Amino acid sequence: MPFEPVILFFLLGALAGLIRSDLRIPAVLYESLSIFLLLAIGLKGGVELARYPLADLVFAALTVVLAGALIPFIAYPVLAKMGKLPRADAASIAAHYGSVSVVTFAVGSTFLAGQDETVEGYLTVFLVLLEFPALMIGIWLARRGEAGSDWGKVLHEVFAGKSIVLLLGGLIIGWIAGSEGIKPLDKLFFDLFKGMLAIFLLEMGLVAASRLGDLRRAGWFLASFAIVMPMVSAAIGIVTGLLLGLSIGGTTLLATLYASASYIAAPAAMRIAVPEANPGLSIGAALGITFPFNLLIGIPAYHWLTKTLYGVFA
Amino acid sequence: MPFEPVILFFLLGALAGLIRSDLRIPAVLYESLSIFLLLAIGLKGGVELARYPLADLVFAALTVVLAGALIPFIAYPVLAKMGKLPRADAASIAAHYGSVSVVTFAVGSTFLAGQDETVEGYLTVFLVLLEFPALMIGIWLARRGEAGSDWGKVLHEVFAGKSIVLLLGGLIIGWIAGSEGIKPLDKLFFDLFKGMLAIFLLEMGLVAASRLGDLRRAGWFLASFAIVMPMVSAAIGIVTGLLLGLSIGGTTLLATLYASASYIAAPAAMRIAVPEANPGLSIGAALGITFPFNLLIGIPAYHWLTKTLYGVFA
Amino acid sequence: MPFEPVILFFLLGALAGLIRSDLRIPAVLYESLSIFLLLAIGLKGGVELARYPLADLVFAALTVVLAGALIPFIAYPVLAKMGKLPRADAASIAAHYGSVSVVTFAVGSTFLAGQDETVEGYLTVFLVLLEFPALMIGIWLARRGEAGSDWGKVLHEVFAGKSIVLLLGGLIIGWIAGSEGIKPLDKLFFDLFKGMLAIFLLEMGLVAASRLGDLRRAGWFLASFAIVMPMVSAAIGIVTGLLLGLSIGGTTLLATLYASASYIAAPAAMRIAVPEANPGLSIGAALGITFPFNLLIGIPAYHWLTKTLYGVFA
Amino acid sequence: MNRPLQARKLLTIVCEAALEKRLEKELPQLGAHGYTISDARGSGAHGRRDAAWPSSANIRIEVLCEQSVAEAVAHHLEAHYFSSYQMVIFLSDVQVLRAEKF
Amino acid sequence: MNRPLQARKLLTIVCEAALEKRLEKELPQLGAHGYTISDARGSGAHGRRDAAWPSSANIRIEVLCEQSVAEAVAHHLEAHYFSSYQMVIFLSDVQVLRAEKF
Amino acid sequence: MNRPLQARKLLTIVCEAALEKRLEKELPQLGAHGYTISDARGSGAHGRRDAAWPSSANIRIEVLCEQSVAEAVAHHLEAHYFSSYQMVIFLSDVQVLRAEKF
Ligand SMILES: Nc1ncnc2c1ncn2[C@@H]1O[C@H](COP(=O)(O)O)[C@@H](O)[C@H]1O
Ligand SMILES: Nc1ncnc2c1ncn2[C@@H]1O[C@H](COP(=O)(O)O)[C@@H](O)[C@H]1O
Ligand SMILES: Nc1ncnc2c1ncn2[C@@H]1O[C@H](COP(=O)(O)O)[C@@H](O)[C@H]1O
Ligand code: NA
Ligand code: NA
Ligand code: NA
Repeated sequence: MPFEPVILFFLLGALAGLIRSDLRIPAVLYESLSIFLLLAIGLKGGVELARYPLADLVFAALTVVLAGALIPFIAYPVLAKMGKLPRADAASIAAHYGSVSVVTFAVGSTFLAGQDETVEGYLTVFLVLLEFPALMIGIWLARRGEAGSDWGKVLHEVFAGKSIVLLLGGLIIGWIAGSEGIKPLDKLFFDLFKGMLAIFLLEMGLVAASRLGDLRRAGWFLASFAIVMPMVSAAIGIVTGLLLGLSIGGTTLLATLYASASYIAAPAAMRIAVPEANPGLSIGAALGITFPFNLLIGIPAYHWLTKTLYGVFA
Repeated sequence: MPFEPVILFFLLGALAGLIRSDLRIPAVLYESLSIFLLLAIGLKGGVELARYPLADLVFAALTVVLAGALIPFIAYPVLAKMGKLPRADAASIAAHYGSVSVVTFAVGSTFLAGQDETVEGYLTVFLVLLEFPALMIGIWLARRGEAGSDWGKVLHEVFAGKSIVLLLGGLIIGWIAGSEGIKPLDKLFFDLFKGMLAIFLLEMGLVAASRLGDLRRAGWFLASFAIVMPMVSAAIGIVTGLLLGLSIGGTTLLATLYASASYIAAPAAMRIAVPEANPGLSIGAALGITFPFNLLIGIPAYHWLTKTLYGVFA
Repeated sequence: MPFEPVILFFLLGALAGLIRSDLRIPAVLYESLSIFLLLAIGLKGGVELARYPLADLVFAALTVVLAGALIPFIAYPVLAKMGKLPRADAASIAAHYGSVSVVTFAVGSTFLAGQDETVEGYLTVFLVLLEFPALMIGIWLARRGEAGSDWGKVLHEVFAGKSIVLLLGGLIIGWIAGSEGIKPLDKLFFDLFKGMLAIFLLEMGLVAASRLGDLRRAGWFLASFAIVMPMVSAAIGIVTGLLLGLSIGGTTLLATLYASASYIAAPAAMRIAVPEANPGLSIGAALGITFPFNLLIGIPAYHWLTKTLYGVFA
Repeated sequence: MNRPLQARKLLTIVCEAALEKRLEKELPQLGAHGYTISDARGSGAHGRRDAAWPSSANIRIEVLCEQSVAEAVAHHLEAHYFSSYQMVIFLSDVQVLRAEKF
Repeated sequence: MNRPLQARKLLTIVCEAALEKRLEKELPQLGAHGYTISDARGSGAHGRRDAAWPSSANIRIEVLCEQSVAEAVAHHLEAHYFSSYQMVIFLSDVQVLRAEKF
Repeated sequence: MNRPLQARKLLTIVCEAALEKRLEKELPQLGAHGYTISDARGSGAHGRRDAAWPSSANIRIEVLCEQSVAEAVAHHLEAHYFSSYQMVIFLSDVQVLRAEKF
């Protein structure tokens, strides 16, 4: 089945939102599920990572971060010049699209597992590494020229942020414990992963539906950006993956990472560091359009493209 | 063992409430568990449903809904004439008893599984279908003769209500995915079902205990009604089940559905649509008496009666 | 691996707290997890208990309670005389150290399972029995000589308290259901136990880190007490276990129980019954020092000591 | 900057959580420019509401507004909800910045 | 309908969540006809209370009542809780409908 | 005991939850001796904030303080947050016991 059942939960949530159902996922359940998902992704990545010599990763990781850093630098001028958005907004949106969405990554992994594609375990490391550079770049884009930006504060905000702490913490615990040591924990963190993701997607559907108003105000330019930008980013991801000699699964997941737009870490960081930016625009685009686009169309498309190119180049 | 351990959790909760323990199930946990249970019941029903040709169901479903619609029409005159309750109260209580309790359904299913009875998978469809007609009937009973009841609002309240959305949404997702496609989700939604139900019942015990005060104020008539009415409804259910040629398990579960009284969807709908009705009366009866009665005595009794009649008629 | 991965979660939480991460475990998740853990420990104990004739337990239980009652009587004079703490504080801290920590018990059980040590199932009964006597003793120590302490209120506070109700309730349900009857519940309560414990420990790490300030104010005497006292208590536990003829696992776990200091039941009870006592001192010592000490050093040490003595005496 | 403080009314409503959706629709229609809601529990003439489950939860709504709006809302609530719902309202005098918002 | 607004007092108590059960019992005994509670966190003379776990949670209680009851409650709390518990109380003037309720 | 009630100001801030950490640091610097925070949702000039997820959650902060501190905080917030954040503040008169605390 090319259709992942977890995606149906997203659609259910979105539909419930659109018909103004009184269904609400309590905020605390949302927070609890996101703690679970971040830890679980970290742990799983850590267990996989234990299989690879770390030294080999350094070059690949560096390449992935540098290639990923292109994204905000492509997005910013498009938003500022073509979209005529104020500097702060263009920079903030660029940061959202340069950073990554953990849930899109999770859905991508799930999709690939359903397609029997194996994925290099260290992709989770890339997930961790890709989260923050774009945030820094976005803040720099917004603030350059101004005196006295407090980078220390910003760095702390990002690195001590919930998602980095849990992903990295999980990664290290998984790496120390290894696939045997983690054993009774896998019943919670691995076996239930997809079910928890399904409930989380139900909530994301509800939230995405409630963001459509913001989006309508944002207009056609931003809506188009929210579809074209992930395709460009995915292309960068596919090229990078092929150059690094990743598998089909690994390349597709890297493309998915690049294509995804952050709607957890980035909004939190931008709200504090670039307060003039309108969060309605960036969250509306990232969550209202790009997230469903990646889920429903993007991921299968990136997979198809990777397979096709793999046949040609690899 | 004819005694289901999940019922012990209800008793534990009720006892904790009676001794005024400081045990509290956080409201958010209650909401999270009810989202889980509704989704899980829907999904399970959907997976089962995939095995039946839908067309065959239409006649059975229609019969079940029509027979079920008798219940509020029996309950209302009893409450209004014999019980001398004001119109709004009689109508509201009739709606509660005409509608169904998802948790009673879940305990019934669990009980029957423990008795090695198979149940037709489409009973979940009946659960969905039986939830709302009685609410409409109750509102009509309370409002008939009045000008300008806003039925559009009421219909939206019920159909966009949390329980219909999650049950129906789960049903459709389960139906699309099928028993293979649902695979990694079953670890959360099916394997953990009974444990989650146990914790939910612990909370229902606590809430039921806190409702006994309301009940004492309601008096003997309502207390008797809360025991006799489910028996009458169960009898209707057994006859309907036998006529439709359901299995012993299916007939018992249909009887349980009819006998159960809603204390989630009905209170929410009645509070908005029939505000003059005293919610203490309806919830006190449904949750303080009928719910424990069904759990402890009703369900095994309906099963025994069905088995006995089955020997005679089928 | 002598290192339990669940302990890494505690360290992760503590680290996150120290670097002032914005990671927060919602209070409701904390409460939900503690309900889960208490119930699960009770259920597991109850299932195990079904294997033992209850009569045999009475003598052992009595001994364990009496030996345990020594602890607050040792702690109090040390705190009051050597530590020069006010009477209320000395009594309250003595109560905390005389009572037990459910989570330390859970980590101890997990550790022993990892070491392939079997543990007598009725240790859970001891856990229940050891929770409250020290609280009574502490209140008596604080109040003796005063007129009209309201013991009825205090007894109710403790026995109707959440932890006794859930532990004892679980114990009885597990005992009635037995290992077969509990069957589908084990997927939630037993299989996921360690994962849930891991998330709980993450939170305890966060809370412990936030308590370090309190501790710094408390000074060296209390910090030393928080390390020496558990060692003394563990020694009493090992002697008692050996005298009662418990296995190595059982003796280690009894020592762990004695060594553990309550930071759930005791703070709640003391806040109401001995309000003049500064909760910062007792919670800071119990959670900030003794809890991590037992997790990281104590439990393996008590195990090693028990094994060594077992070779000599048994 | 340093705009002057101006007088407005603060209307606080404590009522059953079941009314949230409805009041969110009606308040703006009655002239309120905004509101703030938080969860609550409590006790009153109709007994204790412990928020242990949705049927027994309260909410607490605050509306900053002009005297006339406060009175309109109060009288609307009195007419439509006082008899059938558990509800308490009270008004107080407050000072605000940017008074044009309210 | 359109009953007049009448003056009453609003007493607000912010304190440790551990006191909830006890205050729920004492307030009616002191003459309060009702109260509203919500969860809170905060900071004061005794340091920060972040509500991360039960021991560090606060609650916020509001009591609408007559001046005399407000004073009775305030002085009861002062006598019994101020020295050993983290607690802050304040009074304000409010106007209510159905003043006989309070 | 039976200390007299004294007048103070109550400053209430309703704003985006994202500001909590920052305001917790700044309030004491501006002279506040304490504060109380609770979770909220709401609606205002910038639309509805339903607290369904962290980005749309509000908080409600109360500060009991002297007039001068209340004004200092209000003007600090006005200068630093009003233009870019969703925030509403209001002041009211209250009476406290132990006025030296605030
Ligand atoms: N005197 C009071 N002071 C504060 N809150 C009150 C008071 N009376 C009632 N309430 C609140 O209003 C709700 C409904 O009140 P009632 O309709 O009197 O039962 C209660 O659940 C309380 O939350
Ligand atoms: N100045 C203040 N303004 C508002 N709330 C306060 C203030 N001082 C204390 N509180 C609240 O009262 C609780 C106890 O205060 P305290 O006893 O001063 O530590 C704190 O945790 C705060 O929630
Ligand atoms: N008139 C009002 N009364 C009460 N609360 C308000 C009002 N206006 C705004 N708020 C609160 O302040 C938040 C931010 O307001 P705003 O910046 O106007 O969107 C809203 O989400 C509400 O919680
Ligand atoms: Na990206
Ligand atoms: Na029924
Ligand atoms: Na101990």
